[in-house]
Amino acid sequence: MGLKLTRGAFAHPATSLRYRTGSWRMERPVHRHRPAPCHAVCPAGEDAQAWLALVAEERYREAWETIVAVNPLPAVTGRVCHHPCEQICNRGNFDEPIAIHHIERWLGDQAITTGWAYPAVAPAHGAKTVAVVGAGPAGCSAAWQLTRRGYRVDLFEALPVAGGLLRSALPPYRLPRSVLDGELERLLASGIAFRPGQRLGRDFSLDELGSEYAAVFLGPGTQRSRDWDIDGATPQDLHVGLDLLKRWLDVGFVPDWTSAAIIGGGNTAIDLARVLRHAGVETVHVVTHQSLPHPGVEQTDTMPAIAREIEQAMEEGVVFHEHRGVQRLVLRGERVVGLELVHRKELREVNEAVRHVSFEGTESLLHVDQVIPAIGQTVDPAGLESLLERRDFLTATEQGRLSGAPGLYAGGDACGNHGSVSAAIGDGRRAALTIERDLQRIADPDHGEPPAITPAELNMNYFEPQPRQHAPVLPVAERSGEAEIISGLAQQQVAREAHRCLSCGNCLACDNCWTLCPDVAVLKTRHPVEDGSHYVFDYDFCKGCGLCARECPTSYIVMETEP
Amino acid sequence: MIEIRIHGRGGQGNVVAAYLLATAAFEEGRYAQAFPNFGAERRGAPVTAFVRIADRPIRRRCQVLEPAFLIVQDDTLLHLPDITAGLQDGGAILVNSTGDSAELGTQLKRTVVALPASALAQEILGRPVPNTALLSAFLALTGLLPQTALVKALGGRFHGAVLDNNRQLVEQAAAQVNAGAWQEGPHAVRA
Amino acid sequence: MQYALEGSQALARTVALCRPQVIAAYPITPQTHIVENLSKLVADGLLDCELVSVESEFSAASVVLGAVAAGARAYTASSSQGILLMCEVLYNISGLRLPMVMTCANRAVSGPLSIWNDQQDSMAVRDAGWVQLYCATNQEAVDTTIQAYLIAEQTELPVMVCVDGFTLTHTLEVLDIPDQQQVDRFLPPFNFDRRLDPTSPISIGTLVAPDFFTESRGDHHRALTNAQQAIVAAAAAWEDVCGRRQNPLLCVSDMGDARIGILTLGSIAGTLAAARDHFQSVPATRLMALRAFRPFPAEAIRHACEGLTDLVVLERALSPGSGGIVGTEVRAALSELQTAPRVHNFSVGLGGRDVPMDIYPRIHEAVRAGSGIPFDIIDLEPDKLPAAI
Amino acid sequence: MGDSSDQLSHRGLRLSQPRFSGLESGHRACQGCGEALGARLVTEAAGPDVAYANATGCLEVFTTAWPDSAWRVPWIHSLFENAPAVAAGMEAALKARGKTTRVISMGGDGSTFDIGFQALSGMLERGHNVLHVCFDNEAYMNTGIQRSSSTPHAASTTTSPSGKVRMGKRHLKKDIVSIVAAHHIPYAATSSVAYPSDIRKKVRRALAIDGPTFLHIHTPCPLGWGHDGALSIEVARLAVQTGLFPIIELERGRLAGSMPIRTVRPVTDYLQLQTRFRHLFADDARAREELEHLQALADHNIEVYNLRGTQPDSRDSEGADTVRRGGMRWA
Repeated sequence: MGLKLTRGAFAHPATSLRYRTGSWRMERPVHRHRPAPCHAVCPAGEDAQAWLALVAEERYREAWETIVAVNPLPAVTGRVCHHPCEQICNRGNFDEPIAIHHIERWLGDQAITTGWAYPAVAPAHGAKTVAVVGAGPAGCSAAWQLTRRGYRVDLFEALPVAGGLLRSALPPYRLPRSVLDGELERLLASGIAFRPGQRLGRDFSLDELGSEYAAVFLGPGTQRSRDWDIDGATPQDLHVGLDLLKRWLDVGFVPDWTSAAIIGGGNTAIDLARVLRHAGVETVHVVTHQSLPHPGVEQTDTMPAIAREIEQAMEEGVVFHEHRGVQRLVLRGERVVGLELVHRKELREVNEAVRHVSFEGTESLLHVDQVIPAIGQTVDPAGLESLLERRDFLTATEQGRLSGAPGLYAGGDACGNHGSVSAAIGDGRRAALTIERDLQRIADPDHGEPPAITPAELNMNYFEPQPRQHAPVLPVAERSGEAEIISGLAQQQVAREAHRCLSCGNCLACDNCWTLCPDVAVLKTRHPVEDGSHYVFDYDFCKGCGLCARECPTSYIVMETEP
Repeated sequence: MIEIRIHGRGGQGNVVAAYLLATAAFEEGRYAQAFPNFGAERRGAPVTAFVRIADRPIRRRCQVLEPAFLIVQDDTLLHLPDITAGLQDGGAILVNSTGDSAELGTQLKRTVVALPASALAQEILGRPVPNTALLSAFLALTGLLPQTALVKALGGRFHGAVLDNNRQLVEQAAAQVNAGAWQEGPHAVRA
Repeated sequence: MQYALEGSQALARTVALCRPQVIAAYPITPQTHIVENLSKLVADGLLDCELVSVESEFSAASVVLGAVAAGARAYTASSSQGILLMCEVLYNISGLRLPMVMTCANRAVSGPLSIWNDQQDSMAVRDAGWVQLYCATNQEAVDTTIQAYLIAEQTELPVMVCVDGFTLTHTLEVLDIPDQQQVDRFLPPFNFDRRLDPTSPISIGTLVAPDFFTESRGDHHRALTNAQQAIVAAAAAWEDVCGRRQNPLLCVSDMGDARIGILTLGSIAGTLAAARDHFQSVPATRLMALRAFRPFPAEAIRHACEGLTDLVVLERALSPGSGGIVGTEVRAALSELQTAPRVHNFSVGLGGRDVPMDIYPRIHEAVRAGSGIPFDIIDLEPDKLPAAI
Repeated sequence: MGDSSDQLSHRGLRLSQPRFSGLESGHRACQGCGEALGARLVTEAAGPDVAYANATGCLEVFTTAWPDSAWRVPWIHSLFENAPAVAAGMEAALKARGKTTRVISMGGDGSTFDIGFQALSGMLERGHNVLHVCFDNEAYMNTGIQRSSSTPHAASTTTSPSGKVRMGKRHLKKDIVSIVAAHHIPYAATSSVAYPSDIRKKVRRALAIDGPTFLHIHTPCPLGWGHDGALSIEVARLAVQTGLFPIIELERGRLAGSMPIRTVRPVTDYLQLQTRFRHLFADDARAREELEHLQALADHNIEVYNLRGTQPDSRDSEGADTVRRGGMRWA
C-alpha cells in the first residue's frame, strides 16, 4: 500500500529521520588526535596533555600511572628537567604556559607519600632476562620499561646505591635525597633485580653479559673528567668540577678559598658555583665561551645549563663571563693566582665546522685563588674498551642499538647526548622498546608522528585568560645547605593549573560540537568511544558544514574529503 | 397587521421606542417586528424606525412604506418635508409637543394628537425622555394593546424605582389622551 | 422558550449555548451587536470562555485558527471588509481542516463605502473551502448556528453562517431560543483528535509538494461535497430536539401548479412569501430559499425545479463583468435536465437598497417580457447612472 | 571516529541523548544554517511541554516537507503574518482547557519586523502568555535574499543591490527590540547563536515569566550573507564583538542587562567575511564612507547600551561561552 495523505496534511514527529541528509556531504568531520607540542618536544616522550587531563578530572593516580608508563621518575624530572614542554606550550601564546613540571612533581611526590606501587606485571614463565648496566636515569628507565613489559631485568650498578649522577652530581637543594630515594626504592621494588656494587670491567665483563643475557643495555654515564690544560700548563692543586661536587655531596667538603673561577657552562659548572657560594666562597666566577640564555639567542650558542638555575645562581651572586675563553693561567710558582680571559666565540665555517675564535685586544685579567674546570666528562673506558676504541662516547643509533654490536644497546650521557636527565630516560625507553622488538623479531616502525598542534589551529574564543600558579621560592639569604629552593604547588593549585591546559589536539568533552551542530549529527555518548572522545558523528545526517571543526577549541575535529 | 413608523432624532431612543412597542405586543402573545431604518446618522440627525404588529408570523423584511400611524418624538420634526409620506388615508399622528392638537392637525391636514411627553417625563422621571409617555398614549388612543403589556416590556429594561416611575408615567400619559379615539383607525380594518 | 429579541442578541445567546471556549472578533458594522452581546454575557459571568478582542479581523481569524488547533471550540463573526481581510486565513483554516463556526453578518463590500446589507462579502469567499449556510430568518440563524457546530465538528470543516446585516441582525422579533439542556443533548463536547498536544506532538501546516497537493485539494473537495449528508442529518437531529422543521439544503414552498419559480438566498425569501399572498393576481410561483450554497446542492435544485418553465434566481451580489454568481451556478446545474426551465438571473438589493413587496410582480413582468434574461440588476434606476464613456 | 560510530546504534543513541531536542535531524536546512541551530537551542531550553506556532519562512519549509517533520514538539504553521495571533489563540485555548502547556511563536525577521508586525504588536498588547522568538537573518532568505526592514544598512540583497549609484540598502536596520519593549512587556531580549548558553538562559527566563515576552536571536545565513557554512558561529560572534548586534535585556521597557564586549573589534573584521558587504571594500569614496557609517553605528550601540566591558566578566562577549572539560555546562 502506497503513501496516503493525512487529513490536512499533518505530519508525525521526527519523521524527518527518514530523510538522510548525509548525502549532501562533500567533506566529513573526523576526530583526529595530534600531539600537543608539549608531547612532541618532551625528551622523555611524555604526553603531558594526556595526564593533565586526568589531573583535571582529579584522577591523580591514573595521571601518575600515565606518566610512569613513559618516565619512571616524575618526582625527579619534575624538579631537575629544563622542561622544554613549557617553553613550547601553546598556552604561552595566550597568557602563560602551563606549569607542567610542577604538576608532574606534585604527582611524583604524591606517589611517594602515599606509596603508590609501580604498575608492573609479573614476568611470564620463561620470560627472557635482560642485563642493564648502570642504575642512572637511562638504566633505570630501560630496566623499568622492560620490567613492565614482562621481562626479567638484572640491573648492575658500580656504586652501592642506584641513581647515578642524580645522586652523585645533583645538589639536594635541587633534588632532595628523600625524593630520589622515595622514587628509586619503589621503582626497584617493582620487580627489577638490582645488583649494586657490581662494576663493569672489574666484577664482570661484556662478554659474560653477552653470553648470559638475551640482551644488554649500557647506561654507564660519564665518569671520567676531561683532561684540561692551557698550553700544557695545569695548576698543581687542580680541582675538577665534578669531583669537587661529588666530594661536597659525599663528605660535605668545604673549601677555604675567598674566590674561584669555574670554566664551563654546563649544569655541573652552575651547580658547583652555587655550592661554593652557599659554602661561603665570596666571589665565584663562571667563565663560558657560550652565551647566557637570552630570548632569540641560538640554542647552540647558549650555555647548556638550565636557565632557571643560571638565574638563581645570579641571584645568589655568582658572576658570569659569557663569550670568554681562558687565554693563559697566571701562576705564582705552581699556584694559580689568576686567569687571562679573552672574548671568544664559536663561529660556524661555510662547511658548518665549528671554530673557536679569540678576539685580539679583548684580553683582561681575573684574579682568583682557584680555577676549576667543569668542561664535561667522558665515558670511563673500563670494560668498554672494545666498544669505545678510545673514543669519548659510545655511539648508539636513534633506537639505541650499538652499531656493530648485536644484542648490545646503550643510552644516556654515555652516548654523548646533552646530558639532560629526561633525554637519558627517553634513551632508556626507546632502547627497551628496541630490545623487545629485536627479541620478538619485529621490524622498527617507520611512523613519522603527525606534526604538533600550532597556536593558530586552536579556537581561543572558548578560553579565558587565567594566571599560572606559582610556587614559593626560598629567599637567597636562606639558600644554604640542603633546603630545597623551589617548593611545590598545593593540591588545589595543581587542580587549577591542570584546568588551564588547552588540551591541544585532544577532546576536552566540552560539548561544543554537540551543542553547535545545526543538524543534530553529533551525538554524545555515555562512555568514551574508542577514540577516547565522548561524541560520534552521525554520517547519516551530517551535511559536512564544518561548523564543529571550526569551533572545536582544541583542533581535535578536522574535515576530510569524503572517501 | 399594523405598521407604525416612529420619527425621532439620533440619541432620542428612536429604536428603543420601536423595540418597546414590539416587545409589548409580544407580551400580549402577538407577533411583532421592529427595526431601524438602518443609517449611518449620528446624534441629532432625524431618524426613523418601524414596527409591525400582527396575529400571524410576519415574513416580510422590507421597510414600512405605508404606515397606519406615525409616532413623532419631537415636534420640530413635523416641519420635515415628507414627514407624512406614505401615511395611510385616515392614518393618525402622535407627536411629542406642548402645542395644540387641532392646530397641528390643520397644519398637517391629518389627525394629530399632541402630548407634552417630555414635560411629563421630566416631571415624573426627572429626565425628558418621551418614549414611555408616547407609547402609553399611543396604546390608549388605539386600544391596540393594554397598558399592562407596555409595563411588562418596560420591565425588561428597567427595575426598581425607575420601573415604578415609568409605571406611573404610563398611567399619567394614558389619562392625558382620549382613550379609544383611534380605535376605528385604519388598523381596525387591516388587523 | 420564546423571547422578543434583536437578531444579534439572539445569535449571541445561541452561540453561548454552544459553549465556545475561545471567541475572537474585531468590530465591524453590522456584526458588532453580536460580539457586544457576547462580551456582556462574559462580563456578567453567564458565559465562561476566553474572549480575545484582537487588533484586526486578520488576527481574529488567526486566533480562532490557533484555538481550534489547540483543541478548543471557537467562534468568530465579521462582515464585509472584515471577511475579505480574513480571506487568506479562511483558506488556511479550511485547508488545515479545522472545524469552527463563524457568523457573517452580510454586508456590501467597499468601495464606494456601503455599510448596508448585501451578500457580496460571503460570495467573495465562496471558494475558500468553507461550508456556507444562508439564513432567511433570525429563527433560522439561531437554529443553523447550533447545527453548524455539529456539522463542523463531524466533517472537520469550518462553517460560515450567513445572516443578512441589519435586515436580520438589527431586527427585533419573536424568537424561540432553546434551553441549555436541549443544546447539550444535541451537541457533544468538542474533542479534536488532531489537536496540538505535547503527548502526541504532530506538525500541522506542512509543505506539500506537487506529488500530493492535488490530492489534498481533492480530499477537501470531496469532504465539502459529502458535507451535504452531515447538513441534512444535523437538521433532522435538531428537529428531534426542538421540534422545528428546517429544509437543510433548499427550502421549497410550492403552490402545486406553479410553472414559475424564484430562487433566492437570505431574508428576501420572507418578503417574497408575503408578497405571494399579497398579490393574488400574479401567477402561481414556486419559492425556493437556498440554504446551503457550499456545498452546492445541484441535485436538490434540479429536483426542486421539475415542471418549471421559468426559474428566476434573485441574488444580493454581483460578479462585475459576468453577472450573477448563484444564477450562473444554478444555470449550470439545470443544464443537465432534459427539459430545463429558462433561467432568469437578477441582482437585487445591493448595498442595502430596500427590496419591497412589489419586487414580486415586477419579477413576473420581467419574466413575461423577456425570453430568458441571462442577467440584470432588477432594481437599478438607469436615470441615476452617470453618462457612459 | 567514523568506524567507532558505525559500531554504535545511532538511533538508540539519538533517543538517549542527555538533552531534549525539539528539532530532529533530517531537516533540509542549508549547511551551517544559523536558524536551524537557533531553533534547536530554543526547543532544547524550552523543553517538551511547549506548543509552537511558526510563521512561513525557511524554518517552516525546511523542517516540514510532508510527510516528514523534523519536530518533536506540537507545532503549527499557518501563514506568514499571523504566527503571534495563532499563538495567542493557542494560549487562550490551552487556558480555557486548563492546560499548563506553554506557547512559543517563531518567525524570521520578515514575519516579525514586517508583514507580521501588527499581529505581534496585538499579541504583546493583549498580554498573552506567549514567547515570540525572532530568528533574524536580516533578509527574506526563503524567497531568495530580498531586503527586509531588518537588513543592515549598506548590505547588498537582490532588492537592495550595490551598483553604480547605490551601496546596498540605503535605510537602517529597524530597532525592533526597542519597539517591542515599548509595549511595556515584562521581558524582551536579544541573543545570538554564537552564545548558546545565553540563548538557553534567556528562553528559560522568558518562559518563567507570566505574560508576553520576546527573544530576538541573530542567526547567520551562509547563503544570504555569503560566507562559508563553517563560519556561521564566527560571523555571529563578530557581529556581537563589533557592537553591530548588541546583546541586551529589557524589562518593562528598561535596559536590564547587556553582554559587555571585552575587546571591541573593528566592524571590518565582521564585514569582510561576508559577500553581502564585499562592495564596501572596493576602492571607492562612497564605500569608505559606508564603512565609516557602519563603524559609527556600532560605536553608537556600544555607547547607548554601555557595552564596553571594563574588566573581564564571565558573561562578556569572550567569557560567555568559555568551555570546560567535561562539558554539559548548560545542562
